[in-house]
Amino acid sequence: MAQQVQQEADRHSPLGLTEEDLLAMHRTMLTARLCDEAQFRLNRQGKAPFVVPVSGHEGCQVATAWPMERGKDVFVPYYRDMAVCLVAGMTPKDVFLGVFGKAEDPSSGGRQMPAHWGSKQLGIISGSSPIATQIPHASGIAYAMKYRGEDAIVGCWFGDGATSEGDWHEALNFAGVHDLPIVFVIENNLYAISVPLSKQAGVSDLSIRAEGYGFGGESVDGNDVFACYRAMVEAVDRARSGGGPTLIECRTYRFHPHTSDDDDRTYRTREEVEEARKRDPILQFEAYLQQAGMTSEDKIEALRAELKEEVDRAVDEAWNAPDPDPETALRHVFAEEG
Amino acid sequence: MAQQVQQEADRHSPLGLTEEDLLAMHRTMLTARLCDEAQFRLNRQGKAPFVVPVSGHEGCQVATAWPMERGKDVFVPYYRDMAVCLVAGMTPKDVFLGVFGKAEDPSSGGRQMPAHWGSKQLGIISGSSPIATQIPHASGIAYAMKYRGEDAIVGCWFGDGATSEGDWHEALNFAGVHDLPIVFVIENNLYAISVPLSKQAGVSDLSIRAEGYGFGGESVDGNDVFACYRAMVEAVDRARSGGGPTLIECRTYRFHPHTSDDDDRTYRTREEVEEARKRDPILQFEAYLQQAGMTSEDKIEALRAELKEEVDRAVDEAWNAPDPDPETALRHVFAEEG
Amino acid sequence: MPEKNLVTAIHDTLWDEMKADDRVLVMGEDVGARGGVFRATAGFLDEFGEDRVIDTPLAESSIVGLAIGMAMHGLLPVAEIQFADFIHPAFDQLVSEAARIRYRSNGDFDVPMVVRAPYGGGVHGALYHSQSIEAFYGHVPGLKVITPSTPYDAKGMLRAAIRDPDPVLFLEHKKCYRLIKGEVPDEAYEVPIGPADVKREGDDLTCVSYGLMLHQCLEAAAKLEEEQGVQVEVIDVRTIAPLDKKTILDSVRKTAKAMVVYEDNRTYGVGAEIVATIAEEAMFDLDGPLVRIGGPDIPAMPFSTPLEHFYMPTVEGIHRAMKELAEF
Amino acid sequence: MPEKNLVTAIHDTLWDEMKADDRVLVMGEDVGARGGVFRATAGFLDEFGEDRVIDTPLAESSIVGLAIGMAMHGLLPVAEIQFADFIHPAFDQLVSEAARIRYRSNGDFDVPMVVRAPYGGGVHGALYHSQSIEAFYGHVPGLKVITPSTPYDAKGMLRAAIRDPDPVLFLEHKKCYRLIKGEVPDEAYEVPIGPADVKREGDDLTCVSYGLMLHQCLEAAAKLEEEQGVQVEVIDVRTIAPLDKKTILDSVRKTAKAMVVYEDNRTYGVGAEIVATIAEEAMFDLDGPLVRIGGPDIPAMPFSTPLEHFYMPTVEGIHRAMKELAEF
Ligand SMILES: Cc1ncc(C[n+]2csc(CCOP(=O)(O)OP(=O)(O)O)c2C)c(N)n1
Ligand SMILES: Cc1ncc(C[n+]2csc(CCOP(=O)(O)OP(=O)(O)O)c2C)c(N)n1
Ligand SMILES: [Mg+2]
Ligand SMILES: [Mg+2]
Repeated sequence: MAQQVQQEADRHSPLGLTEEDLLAMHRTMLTARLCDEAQFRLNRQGKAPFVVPVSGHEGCQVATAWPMERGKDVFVPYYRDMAVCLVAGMTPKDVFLGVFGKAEDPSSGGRQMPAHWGSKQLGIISGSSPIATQIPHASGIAYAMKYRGEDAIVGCWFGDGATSEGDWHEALNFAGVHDLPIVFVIENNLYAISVPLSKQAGVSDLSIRAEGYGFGGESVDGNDVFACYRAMVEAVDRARSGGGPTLIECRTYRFHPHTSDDDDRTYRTREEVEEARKRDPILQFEAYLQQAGMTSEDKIEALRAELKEEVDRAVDEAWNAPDPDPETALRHVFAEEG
Repeated sequence: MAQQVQQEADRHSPLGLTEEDLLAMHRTMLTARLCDEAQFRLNRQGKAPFVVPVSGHEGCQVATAWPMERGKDVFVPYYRDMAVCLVAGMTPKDVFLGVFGKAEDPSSGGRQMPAHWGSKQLGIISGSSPIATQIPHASGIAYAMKYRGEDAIVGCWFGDGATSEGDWHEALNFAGVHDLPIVFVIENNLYAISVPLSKQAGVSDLSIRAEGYGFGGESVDGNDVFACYRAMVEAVDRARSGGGPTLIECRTYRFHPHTSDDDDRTYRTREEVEEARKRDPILQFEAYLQQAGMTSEDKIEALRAELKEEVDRAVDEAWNAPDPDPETALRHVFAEEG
Repeated sequence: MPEKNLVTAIHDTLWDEMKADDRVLVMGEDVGARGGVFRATAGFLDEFGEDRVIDTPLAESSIVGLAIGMAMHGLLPVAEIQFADFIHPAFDQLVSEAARIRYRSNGDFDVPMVVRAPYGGGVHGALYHSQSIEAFYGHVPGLKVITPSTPYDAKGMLRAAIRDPDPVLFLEHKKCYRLIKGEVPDEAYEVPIGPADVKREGDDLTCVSYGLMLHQCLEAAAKLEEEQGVQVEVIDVRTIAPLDKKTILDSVRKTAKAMVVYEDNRTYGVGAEIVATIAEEAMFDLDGPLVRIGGPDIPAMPFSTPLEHFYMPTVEGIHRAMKELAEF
Repeated sequence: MPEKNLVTAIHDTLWDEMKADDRVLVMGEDVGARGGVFRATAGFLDEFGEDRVIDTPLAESSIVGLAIGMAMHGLLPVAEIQFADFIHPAFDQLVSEAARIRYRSNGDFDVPMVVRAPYGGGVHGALYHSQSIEAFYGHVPGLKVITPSTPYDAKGMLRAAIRDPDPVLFLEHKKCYRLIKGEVPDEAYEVPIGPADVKREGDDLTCVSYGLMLHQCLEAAAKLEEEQGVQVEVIDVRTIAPLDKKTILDSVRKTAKAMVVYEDNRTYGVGAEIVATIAEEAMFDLDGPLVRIGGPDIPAMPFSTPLEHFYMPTVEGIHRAMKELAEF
């Protein structure tokens, strides 16, 4: 019942979000979801040897990336963050250039696995596979922003697993000492591959660790776009106005296996996954849009069709793009002369 | 005034400490203090190239080491912990065999710097110079105790500086996940060499970090033997009875430079040091003993004289002990046959 | 005798060791319900329980650090690092701690621990799932570093490693996991840590290798014998540290020609020590140049197929080099 | 020209670079009020302020990781690791991150960072304040590793390192800090990263070294020339990676005799690559054995004086080896 009432209440205007904003957010989430479906299809067809799914995380990713100012703020995502990178300016074609390891892949020119995002132009810091190594970089960038007197901030995303690494602790500790303009976002999907949260931490609420670093932390429903957006807006304002870091924990779920190499049946029951799918952030967001009269079943269907076509076109273009020239493997070990 | 009252109140009986216990604790603290004075004397004489002082930490060290059961529990100290190791069973002669790097040095046979404690027989785990590396070992040992069903526990000591290292976080996190029988003791003397706490952490109360790992933490006056002892006894009982880890922060101060190589005038005012010396844990403890009629000025003087003689004898014996044979440098890289 | 692939041999040996001695336990990321991402501990959780099959938090430094503590308190931990590329956060625990505890305590303490790590490329693993790490750890006195490349050796050396009183870094080439099959006796046996192994005898030239490259060298050697009757002696280093110089030098003195092949970045790699050792101790026995084939000096293997192929030394390349050296 | 010792040359160069460019900052443990435990940043805090002289928490992985972030956002950080022995927790940040960011981003990002670390023994520093670490990092493509051994080179190479668009590991032998003095011009100049340097010319034999050992080799060479007029060419490698093979090979081809001297553990050390390179490319120009002198393969230098002396290669030992090789 409360659920109902809350659903019907206007949750976006108080947050300064317009109908246009909501539709744009919806479009981005749906694009990520469709890219995911496409990449798994390609994987089954043997065209994509390795894919990293995003499904289930689109809500918290789009919501927490949205308040960042493109062209000014810096994104430090991890491999799961396809939707964060779409918000930052990557296109479906960029995604699939990475999936196919093509020369024009903006992240790495086909050198890294898919979903190892990076683009100087878009302000997305190049990421690697080792978990949590990007977090000290994020704090370092935030320090540089403060040092240079920029009014920019850093958004840094990672999974629950990353919170166990020493680098996570060291990076948050430094951010706390220097009140850096940064927001740390945990996409807590309850597992590090197969390891459940109960074996990763002695607490269920990871955001309380922020206290130990001298700044604020908050845990929100990661499938509730408005809750994630509200927390992020507050954190971004705090960071930008000199209020220091914030740690946001978005509780969400990964619908697919960890990657195309994983078999999640070994560690999650189908029931658990089905239960989680009922809380699909996209479905919840669509329900809100419909209740608010901003869209309808038909419009959503039409949008899906439009985006699917766009994604299919991106897949084709990426597939037909040239592979890297083998000799280029020797390039960029060090800066090139001139 | 409250101070006064508290001083006069009986603080030891409620803790189950007898007069005998208190005198033994006092003797140990004083022994450490005198070893410290002696090693600095030797350093000035050019007989001890490098020494690591303990002065100022004797109170919290003796108090937190005392509740451990020798021959059963395991000590995982750091270099500052001379008094912890005296409680564990090291002798002044052992201390100076290390100071002079002699073959009979029980910790390392002269291989490590002084104050790099270790003795399998005494249950003191061999320590190294790198800060915080011993903390995961301590959690591993605690896991092994639980695994083997021992009723032993681990005591693990380190400075405030160690809390910044990734290993610290990882070790406490694991201890929290598995409710290990271990007590973590921070000897917070407000500096990591010259770096003040304010530049090490965004919080002044390091013990609150325990919450983020799912166990209890407490900060106590590290110069108040009874406060430290009380906290440790509770923590040890908790650990032994399956209640899991505890993080205890003892707020104390280092009276001397970091080591004989350091010059603390570059980062601490003499006034600050003098202020701290007024809270000397040994003087406070002696005041209590006197008020409780357990000792007197004269007795303390006599004890000092007796211990000084004992320490001088230890210095002589250690000085006259043989150096390691150069060739032995090749030994113990791997296990030796037979 | 049953035929098994490399990873099955490792799985079964671990299983037997766990059965035989409850001081042995496995720990690492996803070793429990998931049975390890390469299935090396599949079924262990059900058989041995949570206490002996520890799914650790995602924190390599502590995985090694915890294992050190366990090893110092009566257990025989076998820690799995999910990919060798991710062992780097544990570098300090391995170098400053595991490798030095015996030495720094003057023999008082020991660390009977095994750290397993799948390494190597050719599996489309890109920059961070393809690395070779043996050169870093081979240079650390106090650590034993081994790289069995056949199911038979894997079983015998894993058993030896678990029983070894010193820390052993047990490297498993992940491309060999399912590619390399061989007969593995059911009964327990040890293959000692230390001795290199002549995997193929020959009088014409000595080829020293290990890991995946060993198998490529064997293939190239077989091809060359067929084609021209050239007999290449192929030595499997097997133990990177401490290095068995004698087996290598004896062979080189016999054949008077030597080449070394490895997958890791060439410069400052394991092959450098082997070539240097031959040059110092057997130069005057040689009647041909010393040949070294290694991976290019780029950070690691890229993802895209053409780039990855560019990195990996090939059977053809090795064969060509053998031919040239034989004809020298 | 003023004469300075090595650490003063480093201090003054850092000072000049901080003055000239406010993108440059120093960070590390005790670099502030304490001015660094070796005083390399003495007076910096007062002159440049807290923002540019950062006393970091005691956490090496983040010291390097933060510097990487700063370098990717327009700054030129110079991070100090208090002792090279304590750089190990940062191994992952240096190897997986600093060394790979340019490569993995296909040239899009760069990391113009310098990491300074005092290394080496002979200072009574025992197991954990004496280590050499160049072999670990020399093997990492994407990292530049340099070890200037004279005040002149230190100034010129530090300036070059700060201006280098790639990450540079700047190793300072702590025994040389005050022991080694030399003339240092006041004006700014660069000594390029890459080229090795012939520190003493000679036609009879080539001796390749770096760090403290370089100075011992120079001393032994001078002694040998006095005694017997033998002319040893002493080469200072100076840049460990990327290694300047040409200067070494040219010299060896000229003298036809070569030895390599280094302080680090011998096996799999930097000397192995140098000996291997000479063996591969100049073996037929040699008329003498290839000689390698390195530290023993024990974890590190013990504390007690007799044990420490046992570890360190000596001028006498080097002199004897030179003499034997010359007479071969
Ligand atoms: C340092 C390191 N150790 C192990 C791995 C292997 N690995 C890749 S992803 C992953 C789990 C990460 O879980 P989490 O941080 O929760 O992110 P999620 O995948 O759940 O979004 C592991 C163990 C790695 N990439 N890096
Ligand atoms: C990993 C590592 N980094 C740096 C050092 C150098 N160092 C030795 S002691 C010390 C400060 C330690 O401070 P704290 O932990 O507070 O202990 P305290 O000396 O104050 O008792 C530092 C930086 C080290 N030994 N290990
Ligand atoms: Mg997760
Ligand atoms: Mg301190």
